[in-house]
Amino acid sequence: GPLIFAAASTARALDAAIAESGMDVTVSYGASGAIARQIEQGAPADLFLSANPKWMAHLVDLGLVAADTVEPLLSNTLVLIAPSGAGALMPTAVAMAARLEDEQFVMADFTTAPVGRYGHAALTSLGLWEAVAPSYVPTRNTIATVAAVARGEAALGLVYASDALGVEGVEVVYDIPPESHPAILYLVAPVAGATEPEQAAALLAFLRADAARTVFAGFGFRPAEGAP
Amino acid sequence: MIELKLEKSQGAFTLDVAFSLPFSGILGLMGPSGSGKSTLFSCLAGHAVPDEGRIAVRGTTLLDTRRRVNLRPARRGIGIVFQDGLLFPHMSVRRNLTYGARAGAPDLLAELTEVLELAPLMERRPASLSGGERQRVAIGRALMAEPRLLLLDEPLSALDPARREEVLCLLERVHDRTGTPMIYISHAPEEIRRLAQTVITLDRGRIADISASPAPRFGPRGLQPAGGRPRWAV
Amino acid sequence: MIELKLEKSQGAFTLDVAFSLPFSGILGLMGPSGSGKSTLFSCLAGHAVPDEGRIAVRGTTLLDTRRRVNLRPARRGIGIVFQDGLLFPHMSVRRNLTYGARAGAPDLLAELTEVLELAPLMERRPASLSGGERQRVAIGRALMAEPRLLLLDEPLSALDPARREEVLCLLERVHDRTGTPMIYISHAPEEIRRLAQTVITLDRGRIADISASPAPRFGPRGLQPAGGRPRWAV
Amino acid sequence: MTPPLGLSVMEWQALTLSLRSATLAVLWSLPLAIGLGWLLARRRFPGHWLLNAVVHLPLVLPPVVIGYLLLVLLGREGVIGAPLHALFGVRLAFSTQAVVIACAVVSFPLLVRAIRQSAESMDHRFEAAARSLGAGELRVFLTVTLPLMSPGILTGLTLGFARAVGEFGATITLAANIPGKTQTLPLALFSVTQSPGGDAAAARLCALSLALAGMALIGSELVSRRMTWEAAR
Amino acid sequence: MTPPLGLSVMEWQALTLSLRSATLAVLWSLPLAIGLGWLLARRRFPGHWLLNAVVHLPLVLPPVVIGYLLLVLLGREGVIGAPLHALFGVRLAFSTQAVVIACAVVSFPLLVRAIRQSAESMDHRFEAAARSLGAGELRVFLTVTLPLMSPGILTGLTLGFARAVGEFGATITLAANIPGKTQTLPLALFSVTQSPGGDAAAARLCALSLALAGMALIGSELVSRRMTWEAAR
Ligand SMILES: Nc1ncnc2c1ncn2[C@@H]1O[C@H](COP(=O)(O)OP(=O)(O)OP(=O)(O)O)[C@@H](O)[C@H]1O
Ligand SMILES: Nc1ncnc2c1ncn2[C@@H]1O[C@H](COP(=O)(O)OP(=O)(O)OP(=O)(O)O)[C@@H](O)[C@H]1O
Ligand code: MOO
Ligand SMILES: [Mg+2]
Ligand SMILES: [Mg+2]
Repeated sequence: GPLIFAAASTARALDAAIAESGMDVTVSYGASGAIARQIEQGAPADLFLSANPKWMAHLVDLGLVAADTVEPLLSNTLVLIAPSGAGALMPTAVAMAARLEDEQFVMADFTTAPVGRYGHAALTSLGLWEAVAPSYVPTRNTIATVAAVARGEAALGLVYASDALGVEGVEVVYDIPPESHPAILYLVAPVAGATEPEQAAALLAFLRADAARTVFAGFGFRPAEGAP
Repeated sequence: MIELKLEKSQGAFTLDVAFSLPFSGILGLMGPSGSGKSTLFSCLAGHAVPDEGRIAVRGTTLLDTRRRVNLRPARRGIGIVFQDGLLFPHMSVRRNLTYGARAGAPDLLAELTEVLELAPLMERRPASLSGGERQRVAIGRALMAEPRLLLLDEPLSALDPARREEVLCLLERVHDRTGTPMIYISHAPEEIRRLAQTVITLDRGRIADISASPAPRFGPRGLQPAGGRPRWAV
Repeated sequence: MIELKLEKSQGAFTLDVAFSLPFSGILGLMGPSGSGKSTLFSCLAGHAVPDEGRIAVRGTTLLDTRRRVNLRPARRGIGIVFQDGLLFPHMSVRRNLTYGARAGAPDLLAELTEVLELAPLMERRPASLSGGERQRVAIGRALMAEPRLLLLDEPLSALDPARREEVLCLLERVHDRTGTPMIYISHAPEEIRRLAQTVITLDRGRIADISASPAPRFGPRGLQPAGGRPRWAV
Repeated sequence: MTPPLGLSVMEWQALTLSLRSATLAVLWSLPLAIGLGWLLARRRFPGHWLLNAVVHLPLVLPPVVIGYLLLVLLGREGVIGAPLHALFGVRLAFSTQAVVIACAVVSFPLLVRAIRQSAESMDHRFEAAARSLGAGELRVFLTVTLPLMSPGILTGLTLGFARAVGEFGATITLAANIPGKTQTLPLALFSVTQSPGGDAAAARLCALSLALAGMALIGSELVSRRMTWEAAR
Repeated sequence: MTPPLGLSVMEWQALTLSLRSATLAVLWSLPLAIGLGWLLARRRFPGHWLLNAVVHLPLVLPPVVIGYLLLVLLGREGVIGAPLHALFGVRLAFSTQAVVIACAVVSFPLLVRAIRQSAESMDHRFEAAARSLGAGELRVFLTVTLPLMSPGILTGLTLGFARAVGEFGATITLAANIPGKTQTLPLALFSVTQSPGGDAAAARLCALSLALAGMALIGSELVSRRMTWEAAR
């Protein structure tokens, strides 16, 4: 079957969708940057699913992905999470600062991770960044963010909605309005030199279809705006 | 008094000795190769534990397997000059010598340095010493600790006759001055005759003879004991 | 002919010897502790390289520092019985003995086993041997390799008199049978007198005497050479 | 065919791949490690410090960086990868062999160091004794040097194997995380922890890693106890 | 104040933090490593194999997993972290101390193994000799055992330091990637590689890591050459 290189944050949903399809597919998960570099070095991928448009653009620049085949597959939203039982949060600078007094705010490093960049943009446009900045601890990725909140190391964390869904020990205390940051798009495209392009195309068609969308929605993803 | 009763098996070899002798003077220990002399020393010094036995020196019980007494080697006050020297390789000769020195015995160091001709070797490392030089340092090191009882395992075998003579004199002198009892292993009957007041001869792990002078030269197959436990056994 | 001319410095010690003697029989080597006997052996065997010198045995140049000849130890065919045995700790006594054996010499093993009384030790590891047992195996190991020239560094010092006598006989027998020349270090003048046709006496790195029997007992400070190079120097 | 021990197919594949790769990794690098360990311990030569530094390189750099450097070297356009591909059609990166290579490289310094340490602590007069018995250099090495170094070699193998079993960063970079092909136990562990609620599966994979390395540890203890001559020396 | 050597502030901070953490990590764990190395080498006791396995644990598990387990242990609600926080108000996770802890844990098996190896290869009759000279157990240990083990201790320190300099996964998990506080060289390296085109900065950070470890390696070679008694034995 075809080999997909996919952003790690989609693992749970993508595995479920593939199971739904009944197709014989192998998926290699990793950080978008890591798998993009592997494709650059000749990894035998048939499809590339990136959480970060920058890395898709990188492969397009290298000629490994045809620009006109790139399409948005999924989108995501951001949420603020807190340890379970912490109670709802007023999205004001004062309330945030109060909750973070002597506490930590965790979010993936906004200088490196896409989720951090989106989160930084959102908090800035909402006028909340100043309130959280003194307590900010940059983590490696959303997994580490969730773990820190679940373990009570941090009073607040910012992750994708899909990361927080159904996780023990954390609760969503605020849904960040999608308008406050650039759209979060998961781009997908066939890779040049694929060994099984037909099957890859068939899988892609399935992933676009409603059956798969239902599965994705169950894991907190939304269909990408502008997707067919 | 030194009372000793031991049983120890190593592979096919069994050491089984018992004696009770006055604690003074120099005791010679002879016997063919492999007869158990070094093993007896290990048990005395506490480096090996016998399967069964009792060792008491001057009323102090060092070991009693039945009463589960086993004094630590450092507490036994038993010095030992090893068959192969065993100088500390990371220390100079001087530090080897003073390692076990009691406080306030600078005279002893000076005396030993002179008699054993160690002055030119003082700052050297053991690795650069010749076989005989190493053995001289080992003797000096053991004497510096002024032990209650000194065990010497063929201490002179690597020495030339002239130094051998000198060290024999030194041992006699140390003994006269300090009264330190010694047990002395040697294959040279003339050394034993010269030093020891009493001589124990071992053969295949058993006492073959205890007398005032070396047993008649043991034959190629070792001594055949006269059968029956001699009267001096404990 | 064995021709030898060496200079080697180690710290404050300098070995400076030269002689030229017939290559046959047993050569005794005596001298006080630290006089350079073991160092001379190391140079002969090729384990140490002299600062300057030439060694030729039966017309074969083993070493010539000026012509940059330095035959590898394995090529010299010189066996050596070390002062401290140096048995291979990971091999049984049997494998130690046969390590250097030439093909087709089973008789030799049997003979040596008997004379050195090694039969009960054959399957043991060196660590469990007594001092004397170890030395007997070391002698056997060197003889098994049937060397062109055999160096013995105080081989008997750890043996009891009975075995010492036997090994002396064995060495004589081996020498008679194979004609293997030997150089023999010992502190015991009686051994040297018994075995050696020629005796070299070293003192502080220099040859003090070459003669047919051991030099008069060297004094505490070693021999004072008579001044001037003796006529037998090369 | 269902895997034994109640494991899932993915877990079983990861287990066998880890076992195979770690074993091959240490065995393949062993001869070179013995050579280098011996050389670094016993010879002084002009480039000594540099060689020593190069050997330690994989220890100092984060595994992901090592993986990336290996990818640059062995990839399709790499200095070594390009000719290999052109001449033999071999593609190392993202293959099962890439896993072995990644494991071998990261565990290499541990092998060399342990072997070097034993070569340093052994008494080389034993080798002199063997030479005086007429043994040539090769025989001396095989029958004396090597056996006397064997406790160090065993330690090196054990350490290297354990490190190889735990190897993650270089593997995922050089070989990618392809189930059934390059997904070793740590990579499978990574995959299950990438989604919330994978804790039970993660714990099981952890336990498998530990069991694998634990068996190697116990095995090496048993072997080392049979080297009794060492303790009794 | 601009950093020396033409480094950026971030690089300089990462360099000093790496140096400090790796040094503290190996020095803090040294006493325990010496004790365990000695114990594993010289004593046989019922839990021997288990202790040995536990010591090797950080080698077998991927660093990220170790970081996670440490977070569970040392975090505010962890078995160790909770009382620490309650009693002293100490918070270890995401602090500079967390970096030291992460480095210490991952390099620990390397320290112990090297020390154990030297304790195994030393002739313990030297200790018997010291005892017969009247030295108590402590004095024997300090003046005989320890010096004779010192080549192994040095090897362990070198290996452990190098490993600590390269430590990434456990650090970023337990201590996070906070510039100037917990961002060591490998974490800074990771940061710059997260966007396309950071190659020059990455190369400079690699070089800094190598320079740091290289200095430690050369230093240890110099020290070990002064332990001449070992080679001459
Ligand atoms: N590395 C070294 N540095 C300084 N001196 C050394 C070194 N190695 C050996 N020596 C000295 O060289 C001299 C000769 O040593 P050698 O072992 O040859 O003596 P020997 O005649 O065999 O003595 P013995 O009968 O005691 O074995 C000794 O005085 C020794 O101290
Ligand atoms: N681990 C062991 N296994 C089997 N036999 C052993 C072991 N250790 C020692 N022996 C045997 O115990 C006997 C006594 O050894 P010991 O060292 O006491 O002899 P010794 O009288 O000192 O001899 P030497 O004069 O040769 O030094 C020897 O026959 C030796 O082979
Ligand atoms: O899925 Mo990502 O690239 O780890 O944010
Ligand atoms: Mg003995
Ligand atoms: Mg000598």
